[in-house]
Amino acid sequence: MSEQFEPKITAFVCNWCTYAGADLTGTSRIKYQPNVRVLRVPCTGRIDFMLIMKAFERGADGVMISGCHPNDCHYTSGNYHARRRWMVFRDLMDFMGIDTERVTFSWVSAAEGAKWGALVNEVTDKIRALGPNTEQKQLVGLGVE
Amino acid sequence: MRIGYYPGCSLLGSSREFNESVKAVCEAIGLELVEVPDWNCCGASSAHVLDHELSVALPAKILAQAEAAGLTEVLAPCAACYSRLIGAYSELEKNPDHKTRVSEIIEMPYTGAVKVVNVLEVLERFADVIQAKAVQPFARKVACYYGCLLVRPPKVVNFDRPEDPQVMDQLAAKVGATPIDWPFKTECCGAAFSVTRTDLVAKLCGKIVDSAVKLQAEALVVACPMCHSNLDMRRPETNAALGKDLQIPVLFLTQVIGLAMGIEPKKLGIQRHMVPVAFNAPTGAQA
Amino acid sequence: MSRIGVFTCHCGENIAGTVDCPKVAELTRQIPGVVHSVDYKYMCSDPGQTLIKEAIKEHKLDGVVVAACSPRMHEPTFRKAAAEAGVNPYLCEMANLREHCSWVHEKNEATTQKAADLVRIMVEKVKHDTPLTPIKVPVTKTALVVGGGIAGIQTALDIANAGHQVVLVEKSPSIGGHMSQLSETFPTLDCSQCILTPRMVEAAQHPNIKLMTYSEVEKVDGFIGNFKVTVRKKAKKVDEKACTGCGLCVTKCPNKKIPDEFNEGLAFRPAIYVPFPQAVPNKPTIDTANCTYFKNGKCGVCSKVCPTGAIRYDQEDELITMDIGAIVMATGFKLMQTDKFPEYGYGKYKDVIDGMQFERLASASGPTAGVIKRPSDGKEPETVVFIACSGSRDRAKGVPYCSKICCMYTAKHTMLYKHKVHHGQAYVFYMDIRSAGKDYDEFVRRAIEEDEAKYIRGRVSRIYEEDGKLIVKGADTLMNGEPVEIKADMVVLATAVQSQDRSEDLAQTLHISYDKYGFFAEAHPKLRPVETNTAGIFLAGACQAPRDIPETVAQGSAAGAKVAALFSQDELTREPIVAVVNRQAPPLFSTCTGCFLCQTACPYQAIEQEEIKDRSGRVIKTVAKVNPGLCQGCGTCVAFCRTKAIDLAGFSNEQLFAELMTL
Amino acid sequence: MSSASHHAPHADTLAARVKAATGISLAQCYQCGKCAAGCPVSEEMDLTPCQVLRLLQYGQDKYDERAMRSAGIWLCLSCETCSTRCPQEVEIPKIMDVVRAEALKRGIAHPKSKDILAFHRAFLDSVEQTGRLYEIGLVANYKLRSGHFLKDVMLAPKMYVRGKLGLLPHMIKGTAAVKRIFKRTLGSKG
Amino acid sequence: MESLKQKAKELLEAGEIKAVLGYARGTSDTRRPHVAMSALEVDKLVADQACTTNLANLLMKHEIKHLGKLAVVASRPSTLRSLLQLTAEHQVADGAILALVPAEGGVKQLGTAQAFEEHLALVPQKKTEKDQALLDRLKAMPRAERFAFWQKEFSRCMKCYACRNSCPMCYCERCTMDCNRPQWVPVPSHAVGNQEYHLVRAMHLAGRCVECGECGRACPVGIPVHLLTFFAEDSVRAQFGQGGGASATIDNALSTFRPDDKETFIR
Repeated sequence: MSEQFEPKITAFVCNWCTYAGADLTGTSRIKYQPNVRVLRVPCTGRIDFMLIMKAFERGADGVMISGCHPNDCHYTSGNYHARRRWMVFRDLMDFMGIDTERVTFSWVSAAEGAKWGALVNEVTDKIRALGPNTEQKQLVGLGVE
Repeated sequence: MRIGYYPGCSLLGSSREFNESVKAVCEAIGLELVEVPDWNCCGASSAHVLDHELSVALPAKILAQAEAAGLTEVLAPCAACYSRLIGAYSELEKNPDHKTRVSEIIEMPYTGAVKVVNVLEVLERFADVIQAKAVQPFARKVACYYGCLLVRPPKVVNFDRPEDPQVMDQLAAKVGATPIDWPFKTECCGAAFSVTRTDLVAKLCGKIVDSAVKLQAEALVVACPMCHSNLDMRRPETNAALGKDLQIPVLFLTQVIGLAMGIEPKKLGIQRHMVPVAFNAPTGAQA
Repeated sequence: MSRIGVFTCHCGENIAGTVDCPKVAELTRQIPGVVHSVDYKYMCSDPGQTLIKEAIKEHKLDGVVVAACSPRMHEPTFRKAAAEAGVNPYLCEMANLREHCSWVHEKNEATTQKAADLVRIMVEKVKHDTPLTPIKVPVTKTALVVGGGIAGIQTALDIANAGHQVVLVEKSPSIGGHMSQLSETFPTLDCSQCILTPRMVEAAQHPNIKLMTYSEVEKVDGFIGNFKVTVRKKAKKVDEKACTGCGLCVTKCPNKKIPDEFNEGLAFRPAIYVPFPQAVPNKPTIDTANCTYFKNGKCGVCSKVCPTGAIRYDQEDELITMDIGAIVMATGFKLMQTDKFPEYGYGKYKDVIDGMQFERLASASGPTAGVIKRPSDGKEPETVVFIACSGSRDRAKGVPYCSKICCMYTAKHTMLYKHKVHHGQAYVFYMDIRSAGKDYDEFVRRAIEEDEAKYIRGRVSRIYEEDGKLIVKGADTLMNGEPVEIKADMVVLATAVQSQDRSEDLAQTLHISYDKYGFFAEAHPKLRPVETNTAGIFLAGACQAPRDIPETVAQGSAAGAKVAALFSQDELTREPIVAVVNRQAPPLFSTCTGCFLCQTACPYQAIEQEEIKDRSGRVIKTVAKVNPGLCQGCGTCVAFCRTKAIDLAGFSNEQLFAELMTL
Repeated sequence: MSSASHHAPHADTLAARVKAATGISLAQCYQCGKCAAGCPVSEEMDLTPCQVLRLLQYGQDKYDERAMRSAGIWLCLSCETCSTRCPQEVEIPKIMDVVRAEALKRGIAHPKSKDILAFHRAFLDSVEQTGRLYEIGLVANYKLRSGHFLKDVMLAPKMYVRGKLGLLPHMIKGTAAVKRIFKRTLGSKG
Repeated sequence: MESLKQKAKELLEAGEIKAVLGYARGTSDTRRPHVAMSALEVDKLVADQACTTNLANLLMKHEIKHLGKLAVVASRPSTLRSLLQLTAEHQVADGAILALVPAEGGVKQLGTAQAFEEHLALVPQKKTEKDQALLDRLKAMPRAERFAFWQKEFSRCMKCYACRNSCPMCYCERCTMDCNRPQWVPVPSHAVGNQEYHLVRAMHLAGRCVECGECGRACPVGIPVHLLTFFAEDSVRAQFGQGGGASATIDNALSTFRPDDKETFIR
């Protein structure tokens, strides 16, 4: 690879807070790196842990998950349920040796446009530094071919 | 029944009548006191002024000794000792990781297996026995004075109610006394300032003694050696501050109970008080 | 194979400035299933929308992706356009090329590639979109208002005046609530009863209002527009129809020593009683817990004296079930009792009273006929100490919040006191004076400047009795915390406003949320202040948080308007983004295993149990079922379900999966 | 990683030391004055408890110093009346302990603290030497440290007559261990 | 053993139950599940140290469900824990299944979830030393090494689903693994599918696993799959204070929450 490695980042964000927050990043014309692809879901509670694994399977080098801050959920408690799920899932990923550094969980509100921009940049830089997600990509290579 | 016993320094010295009367009453109600082996001072009101860690380590050592002796509960009659012991216990329960550090300091394992109880708590368990054995009712109007350390801070001691406590009053009533409803049950007497700021102690004790007398109490009843020495030994200074000559005696609750049970006054250390225990009208109990 | 059209918008220079829009159109044209892909300067403009509509017809499109701004901006616009051209609106999706791409990235190839990717994602989503129809639910145009205080009365009147039926349920024998107990009201000092009683009568006589006093909500099922509510009508032991309200029974009842709730224990009432002279309905109720007849079977005086034979000792509670379209909670508050204050004597000093007791002392209809007399010996108090923030803003007492009304009513109390006891002196211990509101601060200043109330900034540490006086020990923090001791004749604690007893139970009955203090929770603290998270249930007054009368009335009217708006339609239309539990052919019936762990995960109690029975009626399997009336479409259950038996329309597993597979 | 560090008080203020030693945040105090109102000795204090807390809330050296130099902090009896009634659950006596310890460490404790300190030092000396309090030893030591030689001379004979004064100290077996406790705690901090 | 047979016969004779699900002698020293519906069949029952299978797994099978009211021999605490968890998940009605617990000098008959809970309070569940040692070793490994460990283990997995089929909590009629719209987990037993399968299994059991270890014992190629669910259970218990199989009435840790749940990683 002669070119600089450009990471592929998949983001799952809730409609009411982070998606709106990312809209605000745009309206505020705050620039960030273009590596991220955002998938919109109604609520973080909707995010099946398997979606994270599927993103890796599709070659994502990093995954971002973001929703409303605790107490701000549009659906009152979807994010609380999501948080519990992630608390266990992240432990389990780590126990199976899957690199949790590549998954970033965050709360970004509809007012935190700047936070979203900064976070995407930070994550992109971090994943770029970590390099391609070879471990997971090799699994796919082994399996699909 | 048996229970661990931590008399503390004052009970061997200036407040030995408290020790005597606790032992006499416990014997009478069938509670065996097992003294914590080779106990040390709890640090009283001095250690915490100079060093917080020391103020936890000294009580922890005592509790660790008790634990090593297989005790699960320790009675600390002195309210000051009780306060230091339960304070250290509660702090270490709140921060279990401090237990390791404290064990290192005291050179023996501290696990928190030993609970600390005060004398009112223990006597309350025997309230019915006490009532049954009160053959010579202490038929006097009494002002029960709890002081600070038995009820505060409420989250640590978790005993009785923090204002206007009741347990001592109930126990006194069980042996025939009439406790008065008065507002100074938990006002501070000046505690450790007995020696250094006697003037202040005299002023604070003045309010307490004056109120009790005004409400026609015939005796003050206490469960703390510090309160006792301030209210009893500092009476000359107190009277001077008040400009009065109040001779209301100050008894330990265990002495009141002991007298009502017919235990010999001498065995209860009644003769050791500075303000003589004497009453105007004759009653069932004499001193 | 789908026939999808992609419409890429330049948004003037907003998108086209950084994204090569023609190239996006070209790239996306190659996606399998895309049969048409164009770019245009302003898609949202009339010509832009026409362009889409014509393309739909011309190319027989069955799906549309508009690559433009945020769907949060124009999704409704384009979905409407698609619908007008005959495509189900839920088959139209937007790719966010502006906020998520052109505005946040530099102009280069990567940005254009990203734009194409965003379109690809949405094309795959559209491929798995299913036509959805908005959910329609009928509306029963009868409202239930719970609580007959000023909040409930106002709400009921507003709804009734809009032409709808209202059932007003009140747990005590009369409507009127706390407001009926007040003497005068701030900041005008007008008599509370004078302004309230006409409203009470109006509510009672309104043809659209059905009054149910001495009644409580027992059970609530169903959902917005379609609640089934069971109300327990407690037995008053008096036949309301036969009773003329002559009051003979009340005067003849021999058992007259029962503490009077209306007078806050400062007076007594008989066992058969009307709470207060202006009560509505003005007919008596027997307090069976204190009635001699009910205690030992003897007496029966009321029955003997009743000229119309209206006493019914054998009357039982009735359970009445009704169909309700909307519910307004207006259950009010309670005051913290004085026995919750160890440092102020645990309630043992008779002359340490709470604010409501002072209202009764000051009320012309109160036990002292409006003369200020202290409860212990009936003497006129010459020094009265008022303590604000008694229990409020006090985390140690479990109430860290501000009770909001105390600053104002304490100022009012000092004025009422001074107006009645001219030589008296009022002291107020306070921490801050919170008097925001029309004419409010002027009112407080009047209390201080004209009626000479002495305000001391500090809390009171202790109250005790000595020589017949109450010794109040406070401090003045404006004088370096100097201790202040006042010998008072009476002390009035402005005790904390708290949620009603058992408000949590009631909230659970209604499936609405409540905060940790037991106040009912609004759906959004700013934008949906009178709605709850359960559609069709609204809030009015102090059951939500401490409120004064003007706010309570405003909120009651707001809730009434919400209900009227709801009742203005015969059917409700709801977004069809709801969860569904699958159904399959026997013997599986559904992949749902019936573990019901989804039930606790659902924030809306929308998941019900459905029994699948065979022909003989035997239950074969119990599976989950989502009530589309209650589901709000968050999808928490979907992610939770192990067998993927639940899916969310509009954000289905297949859709998300397909979106991911484009990356 | 965490955002908590943004709000940590400035490192070397007294408030920060209080926080580190006791976990109590000075920001909790909203200056209602209930502590001063109930304190049995606040009338004697140059700074009432709420004022001490107010000074600490600033987080500025000159106010920290004013608190440490006050005489009032030496009058606190640790009777816990304030903390029992504090609506914000601030454990004021624990704060007082920290302020006093800092004042001593910096050598700016109020001159009036001398006697009180002498007593506490004498008390702890006794415990360090014998494991328990030796009351006569304590009084003698206090008199030496404070210079109040005639204080309470009339009391001792009365106490002796009533059997309240033990003439010999009680030595415990674990004296060495107790000495080491002192060394590890008090000793390590100078 | 005799008292177990005695009890079983009594219950059958009294008509309280229709069958006893217990153990009988298998080939060589093994024990196999055994359904006894008559006195004759009861005589074949065995109760000894070799009876280790968690019979709760069989309770969810159609063939057994249809027998009517059952008594199950709970030779290990995990069987009772399974019953509690199944009750919590509405799969078994409280009181519908009796548990016969071989105890010193007889047999204990437990009929309700409350009785199960009370009994379990006396016999705390503990991991075997071997399992604990391997868990500790894995936790101490650098992450990449742990990844390699599991990938090596999973490389032997042939997706026979023995772990799933032996699990008392894997009672779903249609497993996610068999879900093909969308095909969440690839069917072939290749690396990515294997990793995902085991992750899904562990996540689905988090907060529900009763730690019987049947899955690990069932694996024909010796992958320590049970450590995955054990670990998940430890994580749930450590973070939320409640785990699977402890109660029939407490809501599942992962379908509930507390507003003050503490994590350290969310930005």
